[in-house]
Amino acid sequence: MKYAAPTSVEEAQSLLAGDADAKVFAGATDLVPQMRAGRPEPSIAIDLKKIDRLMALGDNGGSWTIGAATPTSSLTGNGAFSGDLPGLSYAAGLIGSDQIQNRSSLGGNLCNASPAADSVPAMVVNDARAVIAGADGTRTIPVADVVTGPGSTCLGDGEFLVEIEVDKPTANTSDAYLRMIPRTEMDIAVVGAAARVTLDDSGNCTAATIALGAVAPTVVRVPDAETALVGGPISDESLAAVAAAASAACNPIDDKRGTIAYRRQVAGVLAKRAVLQAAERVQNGGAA
Amino acid sequence: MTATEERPDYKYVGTRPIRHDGLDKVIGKARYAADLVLPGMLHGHILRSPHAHAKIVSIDTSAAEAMPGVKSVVTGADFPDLGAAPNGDLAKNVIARDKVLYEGHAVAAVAAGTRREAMDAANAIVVNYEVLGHSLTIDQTMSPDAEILHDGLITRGIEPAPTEASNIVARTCFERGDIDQAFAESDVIVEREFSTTPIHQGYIEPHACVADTGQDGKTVVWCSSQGHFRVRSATADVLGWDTSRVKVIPAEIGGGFGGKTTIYLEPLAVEMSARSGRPVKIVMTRDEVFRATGPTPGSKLKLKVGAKNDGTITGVKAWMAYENGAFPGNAAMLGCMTVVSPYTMEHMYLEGFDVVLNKPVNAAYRAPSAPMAAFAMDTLLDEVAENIGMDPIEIRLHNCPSEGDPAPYGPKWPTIGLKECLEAIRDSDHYKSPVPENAGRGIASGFWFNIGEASSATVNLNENGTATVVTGSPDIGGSRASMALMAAEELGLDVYSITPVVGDTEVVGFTDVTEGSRATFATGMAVVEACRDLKMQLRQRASTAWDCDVEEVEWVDGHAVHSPGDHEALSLAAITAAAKRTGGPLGATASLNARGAGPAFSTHVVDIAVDKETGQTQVLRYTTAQDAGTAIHPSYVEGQMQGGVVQGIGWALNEEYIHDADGRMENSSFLDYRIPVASDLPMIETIIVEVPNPSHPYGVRGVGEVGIVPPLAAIANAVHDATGLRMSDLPMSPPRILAALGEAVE
Amino acid sequence: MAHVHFASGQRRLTGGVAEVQVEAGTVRELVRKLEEMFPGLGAHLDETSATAVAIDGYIIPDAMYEPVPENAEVHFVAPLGGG
Amino acid sequence: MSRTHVICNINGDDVEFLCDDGESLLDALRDDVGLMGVKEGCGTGDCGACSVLMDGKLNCSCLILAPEANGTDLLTVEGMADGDHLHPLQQCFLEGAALQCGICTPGFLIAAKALLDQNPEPTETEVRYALAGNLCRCTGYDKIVRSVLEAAVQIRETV
Repeated sequence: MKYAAPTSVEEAQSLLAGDADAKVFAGATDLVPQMRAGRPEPSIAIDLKKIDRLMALGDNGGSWTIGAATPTSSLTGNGAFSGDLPGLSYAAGLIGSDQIQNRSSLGGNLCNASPAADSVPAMVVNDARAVIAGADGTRTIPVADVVTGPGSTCLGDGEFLVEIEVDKPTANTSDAYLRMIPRTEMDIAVVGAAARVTLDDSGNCTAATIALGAVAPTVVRVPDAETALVGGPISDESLAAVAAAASAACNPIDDKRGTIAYRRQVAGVLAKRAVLQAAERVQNGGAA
Repeated sequence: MTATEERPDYKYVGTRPIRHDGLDKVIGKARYAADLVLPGMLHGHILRSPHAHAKIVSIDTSAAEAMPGVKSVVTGADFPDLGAAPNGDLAKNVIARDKVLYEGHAVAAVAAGTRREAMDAANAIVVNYEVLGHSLTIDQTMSPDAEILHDGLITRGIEPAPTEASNIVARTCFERGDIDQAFAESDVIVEREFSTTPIHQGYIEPHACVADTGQDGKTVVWCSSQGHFRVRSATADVLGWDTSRVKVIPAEIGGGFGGKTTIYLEPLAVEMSARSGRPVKIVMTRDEVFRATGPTPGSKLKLKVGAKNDGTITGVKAWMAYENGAFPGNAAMLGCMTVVSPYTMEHMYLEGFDVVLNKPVNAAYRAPSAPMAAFAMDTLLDEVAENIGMDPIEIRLHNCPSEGDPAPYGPKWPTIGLKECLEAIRDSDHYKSPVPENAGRGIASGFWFNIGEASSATVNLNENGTATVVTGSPDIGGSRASMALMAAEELGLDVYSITPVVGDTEVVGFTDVTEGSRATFATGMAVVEACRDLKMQLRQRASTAWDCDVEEVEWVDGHAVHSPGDHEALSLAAITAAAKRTGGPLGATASLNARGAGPAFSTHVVDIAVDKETGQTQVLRYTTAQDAGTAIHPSYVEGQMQGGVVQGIGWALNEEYIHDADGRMENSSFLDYRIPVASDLPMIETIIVEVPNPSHPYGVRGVGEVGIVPPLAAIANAVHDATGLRMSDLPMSPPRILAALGEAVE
Repeated sequence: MAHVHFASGQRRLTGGVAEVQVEAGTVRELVRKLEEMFPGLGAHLDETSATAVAIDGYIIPDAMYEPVPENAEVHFVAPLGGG
Repeated sequence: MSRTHVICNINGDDVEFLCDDGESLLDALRDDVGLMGVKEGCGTGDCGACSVLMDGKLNCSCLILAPEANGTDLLTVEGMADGDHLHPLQQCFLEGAALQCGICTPGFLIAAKALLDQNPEPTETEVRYALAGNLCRCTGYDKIVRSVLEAAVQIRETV
């Protein structure tokens, strides 16, 4: 295996285009242990962290641009970003230990295509977009469309993720993400739930987006929960409807981390709590 | 906080000096087995069985031998068959012969120039298996249809002896009085069935060793072990060698907890070193540690407890089956011997079954077999107390044994401190504080025997008046500091003037494994005996210098004092400086069988919050009271107590082995085998109870093990208090608790 | 006289007897006398270090040559290890 | 097989080493540079025993490719003391009995330094979460957390 550290998107593209067994990486948190355990090595490991654009965190006024390899510790440590998108910032901060936080990135979390990725539901409720570079230039698609199944993405040969774009929330809008793990740290999410809500001045919900992680092969949007919220206040009734809809939207598996019944039940609980937390953030005028 | 009985006014014992080996450990200089590099050293890698149970039809190593860098390949055929001789099963566990008995069982090993070369070559070995049926649970392996692991295994303890082999190793029975009468006389009877999964010791340092075999046919082994003398004899046995051909040097050990009282790698490294003429290092990966070493066994327990309305336990009936892993052991017997020990009763019927099944063979883990038994017993006692409306401490005090009462396993109790532990918890700030809202509180007690066995120590006085204390006990929790403290107390020498050392198998006398909470007790006894011999020598030297009778010389606070008062006192340094003139160097050795290990008891209280919507638990507050006899170095006594508690918390809440249908472990990493992390826990409050052990010169009992016994039941009882649920299957993970709450029904 | 107690598992070899008094200076002598009283029991207890002896409450492994004090209470128990 | 030449600064010294491109930084530090204070407990980023600071940032060296270290500043436990003068964390770990077997200690010291460099006055909860990526099986964490809190006080008092 050869290590390469290109300094531009174009250079990375040409390395990737010339070799079908080449692989890009950012944090390498999966790549290095896999190689050590004797799994086949890529021909070239292309380190994206020397490309400035992929390590950036840009405030564009109405939106944020996050480099695909930007460490999540840079997001959680940025007050303005965390103030605009508290749920996404919190989700990004849940990826592994402090050690991992200096390597993990939204791009890596997304392109690993784990059903349990913490940041992906939070990106999805914020309608984040993925900017993908390929031989024919770049294309931009919704983050929700990137992952096609466990371990697989829609990225074609020679393509790689360059950055994530997220619009700042409109007025009276905020987000939240919660996950269930058996310990307090260091676990993979058994269930994750993200919510973004908009409330009018009288506290009625005018828009809502809810997404679940680790309960299906890919992130699940819950339109029935969103419908149940819009048009009324956040109440015990609407939250119960959110929980029921979230549980119903799950298509989980039994595995070493949780059972089907458990995931279904807790998805409802976390969806409800995430809505409540996002609503509280709106009422508190932003980040809570 | 310490609940202290009256004791002598010690100068060093009971103080908290910085441990002598500490500096090297905080600057990265401490040398563990994996840190050793020798010139020309090869790296070993082990090929392991992917099957839970299979016959080995053939092994073809020719492709591996031809690969780059490969210097040696060995299989089971390269090691002698010891049959039924001691260590015969151990030899077959180190490397499989005709059969593999669990996923991860070693099948072949390769030594090559680099780790990668060794790994690639091991993967090129072709093994032809005939897969057999396997058993992963106690029910499966005890069933008449189960595939037999060992053809000649006839169950012991059954009359008449069975004529056919089974997977049941032995039936053990402890009986007292008439259990039917006990239940007939009871006002309350509670009974439940409990289960626990295997639990790994989870030491952070994977097993590692380096072997360097010379042309003279002798070998030197550096290893990570709790007992290098056992490594020496076991390695020699597995190789079919004479013990004197093996020298074992103990490296620093990165955690053991009982899991490093046996061997896995050493004979393979020695044999490959002999064949290649080069040193060979083998270091396990974490994945190998989980698949092939440890654990403490899983269990299935059925208990029935009878009691009167005043809280008196009338009797206990127990059916206790313990996994042994792939080879026979005696886990269930230990379960029977510990299950009711914190309580007196007239009637009991305790029946134990040891079974083999297709999992790694058991290794000891802190108070082996006792935690599961206490989980069952103390859960039921909590239920009794609830039914009759009695305080959980009061019911335990009401049934508390004291000196002279018969222990359930036979003998009468010597001096013990359970009552003092119960009272310490009852009187603690924690127990007196109200239970936090939305939380529950649980109480439990635990027992462990503690053991004595053989130890040796050599104490040499240096010419500058310092001392070197050499023992044969690997230091797994601060025992070197304890040895130095006891030597300081005896000699009247500053503790930092003493260098405690763990000697290899050729520089110090035979010493049994650091296990059974024995190091500070037994090896400490040898240190004290050697120091007392030295004190006699020091007095004689002074009498030589003073030309007086030795009876006129006393040893006081590090000085020879002439009791008639004709001479000025001589310091130890003054005597050692003149040692050549008065008779030569000063040194003493003691080798002994330590008698009179004092039983250990402990009582715990814990507050737990439960999120009833997710099943998530949170440990809010934890206090442990434990009888240490005498705490030689209180910081490391607390450390043993706290470490045991947190291992127990992990066992209770989240740790478990998960296997797929083919018997392959699914969670062989620290990601999914969930030991507690710092953010899971509160501070662990400790109350050291000191009821001195009359058989030890300083009253030491040994503190390493009993701390892991009470947490399982204490937490289960707290979960009950918080939710009304009786959790009888471990771990009490969020899915289990939520399912029990009835929220997660399919 | 030592007071020797038999666990339930050992009583199959003593015809159900739970306790006997034996005059013996060492465990070896004790085991020899027990063998005379209950043929087969001595061999059972002597299985190389398969049995430990508890004398007055303290468990002793490999105890064959151990002295037995006057009026000692003796139990034959399983040898112990630990973590 | 050609090896890659890496130039970096480790513990204040300019260091050069040769590595395989697929090698982990942990293996390079131990096998190629000889810094055995960096420990391996899992090799998968779950235990923190191999923690190092890379350009001041806390990392598991088992998750970094050795060639990535080129041009970086690395700190391992061997570089924490100032000559014979121990770092307050090291001294507090000794006095607070924050270590038993010692295998996790180098990783804890590095992780705790990373925390205190960023947050000189952490709460107990902040210490516990900051150290959640470091496993200790001996101590139950109690004395480690206390020692980090004590070191924080001492560092604040000397600044």
